[in-house]
Amino acid sequence: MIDLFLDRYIYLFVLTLLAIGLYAVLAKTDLMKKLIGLTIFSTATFLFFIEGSLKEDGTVPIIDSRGSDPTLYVDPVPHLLILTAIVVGVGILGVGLALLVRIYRAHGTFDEGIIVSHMNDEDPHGVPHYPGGHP
Amino acid sequence: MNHLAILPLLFLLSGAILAVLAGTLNKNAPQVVAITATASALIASMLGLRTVTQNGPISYELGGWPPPIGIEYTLDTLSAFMLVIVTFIGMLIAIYPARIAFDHVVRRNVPVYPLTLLLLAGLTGVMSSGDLFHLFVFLEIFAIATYGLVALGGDRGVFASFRYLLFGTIGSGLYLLGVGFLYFSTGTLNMADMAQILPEMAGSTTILGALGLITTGLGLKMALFPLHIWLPDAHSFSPPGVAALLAAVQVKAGAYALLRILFDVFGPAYTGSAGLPVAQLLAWFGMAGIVYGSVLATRQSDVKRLLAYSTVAQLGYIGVGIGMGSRLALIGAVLHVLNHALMKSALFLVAGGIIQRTGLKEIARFAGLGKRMVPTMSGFAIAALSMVGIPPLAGFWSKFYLIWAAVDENNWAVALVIVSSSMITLVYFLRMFETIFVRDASEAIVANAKIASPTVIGTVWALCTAIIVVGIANVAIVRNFVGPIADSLIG
Amino acid sequence: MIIAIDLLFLVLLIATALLALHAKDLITAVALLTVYSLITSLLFAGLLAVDVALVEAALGAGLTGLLFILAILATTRHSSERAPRRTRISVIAIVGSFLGVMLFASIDLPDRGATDSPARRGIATYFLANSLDDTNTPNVVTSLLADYRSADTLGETFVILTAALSATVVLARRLGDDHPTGTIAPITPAKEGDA
Amino acid sequence: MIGAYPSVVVRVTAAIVAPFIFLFGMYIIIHGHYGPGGGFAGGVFAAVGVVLPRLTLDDTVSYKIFPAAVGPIAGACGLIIFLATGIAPMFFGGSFLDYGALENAFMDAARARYLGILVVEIGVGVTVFGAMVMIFDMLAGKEPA
Repeated sequence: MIDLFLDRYIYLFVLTLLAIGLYAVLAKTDLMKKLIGLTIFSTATFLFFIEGSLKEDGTVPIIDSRGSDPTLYVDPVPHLLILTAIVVGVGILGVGLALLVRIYRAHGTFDEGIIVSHMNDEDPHGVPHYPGGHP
Repeated sequence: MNHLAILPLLFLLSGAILAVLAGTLNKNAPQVVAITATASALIASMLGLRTVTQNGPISYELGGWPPPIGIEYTLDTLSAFMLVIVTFIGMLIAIYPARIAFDHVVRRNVPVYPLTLLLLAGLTGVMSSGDLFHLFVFLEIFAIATYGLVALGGDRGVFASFRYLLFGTIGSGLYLLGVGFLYFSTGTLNMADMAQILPEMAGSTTILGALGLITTGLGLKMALFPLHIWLPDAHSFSPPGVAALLAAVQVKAGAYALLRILFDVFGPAYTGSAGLPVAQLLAWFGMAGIVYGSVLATRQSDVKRLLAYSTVAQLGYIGVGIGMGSRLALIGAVLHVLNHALMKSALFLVAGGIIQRTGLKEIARFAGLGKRMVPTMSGFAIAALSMVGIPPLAGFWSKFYLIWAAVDENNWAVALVIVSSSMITLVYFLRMFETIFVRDASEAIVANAKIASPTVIGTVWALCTAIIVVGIANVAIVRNFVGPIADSLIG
Repeated sequence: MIIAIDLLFLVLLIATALLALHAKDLITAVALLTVYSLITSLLFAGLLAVDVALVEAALGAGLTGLLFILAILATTRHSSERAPRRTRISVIAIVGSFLGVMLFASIDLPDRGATDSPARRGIATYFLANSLDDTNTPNVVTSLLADYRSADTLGETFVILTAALSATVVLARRLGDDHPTGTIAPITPAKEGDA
Repeated sequence: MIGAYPSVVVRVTAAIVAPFIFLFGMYIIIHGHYGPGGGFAGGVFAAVGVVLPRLTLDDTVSYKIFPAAVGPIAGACGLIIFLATGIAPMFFGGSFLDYGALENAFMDAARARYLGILVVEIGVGVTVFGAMVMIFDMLAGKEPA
């Protein structure tokens, strides 16, 4: 049990962070907080990959005077994947923030419930488009 | 080295950059660039489809590195077929007048055409990629382009777009986690390479978990029934051209990726009876989606919202087809991807034509339009009849194959659901026909409506011609393209 | 890797994440989020992913915070978060099943630190062994990024351009749009008692 | 906050530091072969070199040095560099992005790949730089006219 914990402790922390992020995206009513939750979620995903790239006795994947023996260096592939994913994440964040600025201009609040009720009030047909405002 | 595997993507990507630069010079230049780029991509993908059906799949090694090391593009019949659909619809949207397609007065520095081209390029990349992570990158390109385009639909569109951004990003996060588990278990990212390693590891909980995560992530992208929550808002509040693009091809990219990964990467060792019951779940959720979408569509008063709920139902058909997984069912599913792309984009473009001349969206106020806007509304009639599944038209055949597959497997529930859903579809379109064609115009705006502009009529009728041709030439299409696709998926 | 420092960082990560989500003042929340990204970046460096650490520090900790603050300046710094009327069972169920899947998947997850794990024997060995001969580039991450898997990088560069264009489309002034753009309010001091 | 900052210390410091941050960004872009760095990190640093004056100096100054309209053009130009580097080998019998096919009497395949990586990193850096400045300008409400 303790061995398992020592082997996997980063994984368990990553799981906790993923859960916190997912919970925030689904349960928070403030849209900005949802976006913060999304950032926490994706950063935890990155940590999961980088944690898996580590290798006993490995070092930074920059070939040095010790030569090109693959066992000397940690796995570079997850590094590349996460470099890509970080940039993608910032792109999504930029679009998300732009959308939030527009939402705030229209509604004057980040409260999802109030925005939903605004929209249902405006609706000429009286059909609730956003029942319950969830999630 | 056959460059046909990458040419459609290159045309669209270069077109996007040129459109950005052209937009700084002239406000109309980006549309010209977009039409040229999509037309070239369409020609390239049609050539690709011909080459592939004659000579077998093309494997293209990007960067000159052989597959497990470098990234591989595979153009087989399925991806070439999908590419033709994507570029054809994309070209029509590029031709469609910008004022209604994007609900937007063209201005120099509002880059709608670059974004449209990037959306199409993202779809093209997803459909040509033979690498799991490369697929993720292109999933994100088209997702981000979609967030921007949906936000063109005013304040409601912006809110719908934000919700879609949350769900879409969670979906791609789940997909990425699944890919991570696969990489750490197999040491490769190439689909073909992984497909050889995975059967040896059958029963590994890591692979099963990855399968669950990837299916959920792509299900979110494809808006399969319980994960469809973002779709009705995103599709009904976005401008008509964008809605046509989203319903016709964008959600299909999720369906394509699911099909590809379930059948070509995981294979029967995981999706079959021994592994996770993903297939059965897909079929059940698909059926639930058909019922849910059809019933809710009848209750909508806004034409675009009706079409959006109908999309939920139509995606259910595709889910059912993938879930049943037999040859006939796969033929039905792939055929439905084509048919739904043609029919739904035709309907959305008709809705755009109505908005162009009258500004109306509520079906109840369409009374008399059938007599005023004859060319547009006759196109509407053809697309709607095809949606219902009236025999010589395209929409009949996919339902026919799905029902045949269901009867073949004694799966009467599926057959019953499809037939009853078609009945419901018939009911709501008949109600619309009655309003549009039988009643007289009650409002001045309808009575004075002119026929739609030539590009609107042209694009709508291009799609209607395609619906009729695909319907009549169906046997040839199934024999030459869709049949081989199903065969190669089953293996 | 010193386990005690790792544990300290990881506990700090969870603490900053929770505090960022709890803070009533959004600027505080963003500051905490930046700390969260910075600690992640340090962990990356500790896990020997120096390229990733650099990009995370520049993009995740630097630019992300800047963009958040800009958006907050253009809107409001007060969180409208309310206590939920009831704990949503559906949310708990979704998060719970997600955790269940992740734990289930980790049962057979290969011990990734070991030298004989599948990822060690996979494509990574080729890159490490041949990068210097193939491309004259000692930094394997760079040769992966710009040569072996340059198509990923091409896609990623297009992603960032797409994001910029999308943000432009979202925020550009449109005809018939009554809301003026570019209204950046000065920072108002947070109310007394706010976190 | 946006625009001229009240404190002269901050303004002068920012004005002095910003060009060096920009230079550092370029260094990181070029240095990716031998150490951590490359187009993404470097492009972001270069963008910060432009963003810092916008945060602290008067708009008339910061937008005169670097107009908002340059963002999209830089974004597109970087990708043109990247795509052109990728497409060029297709005319020499290679596949897309196969810089090794560009080898000739003056450089072997490895050297061609080395240079290809350099050009690609520069393209990535220029695009990231342009895109980041674009996102900043949009969020700050300064869209290109």
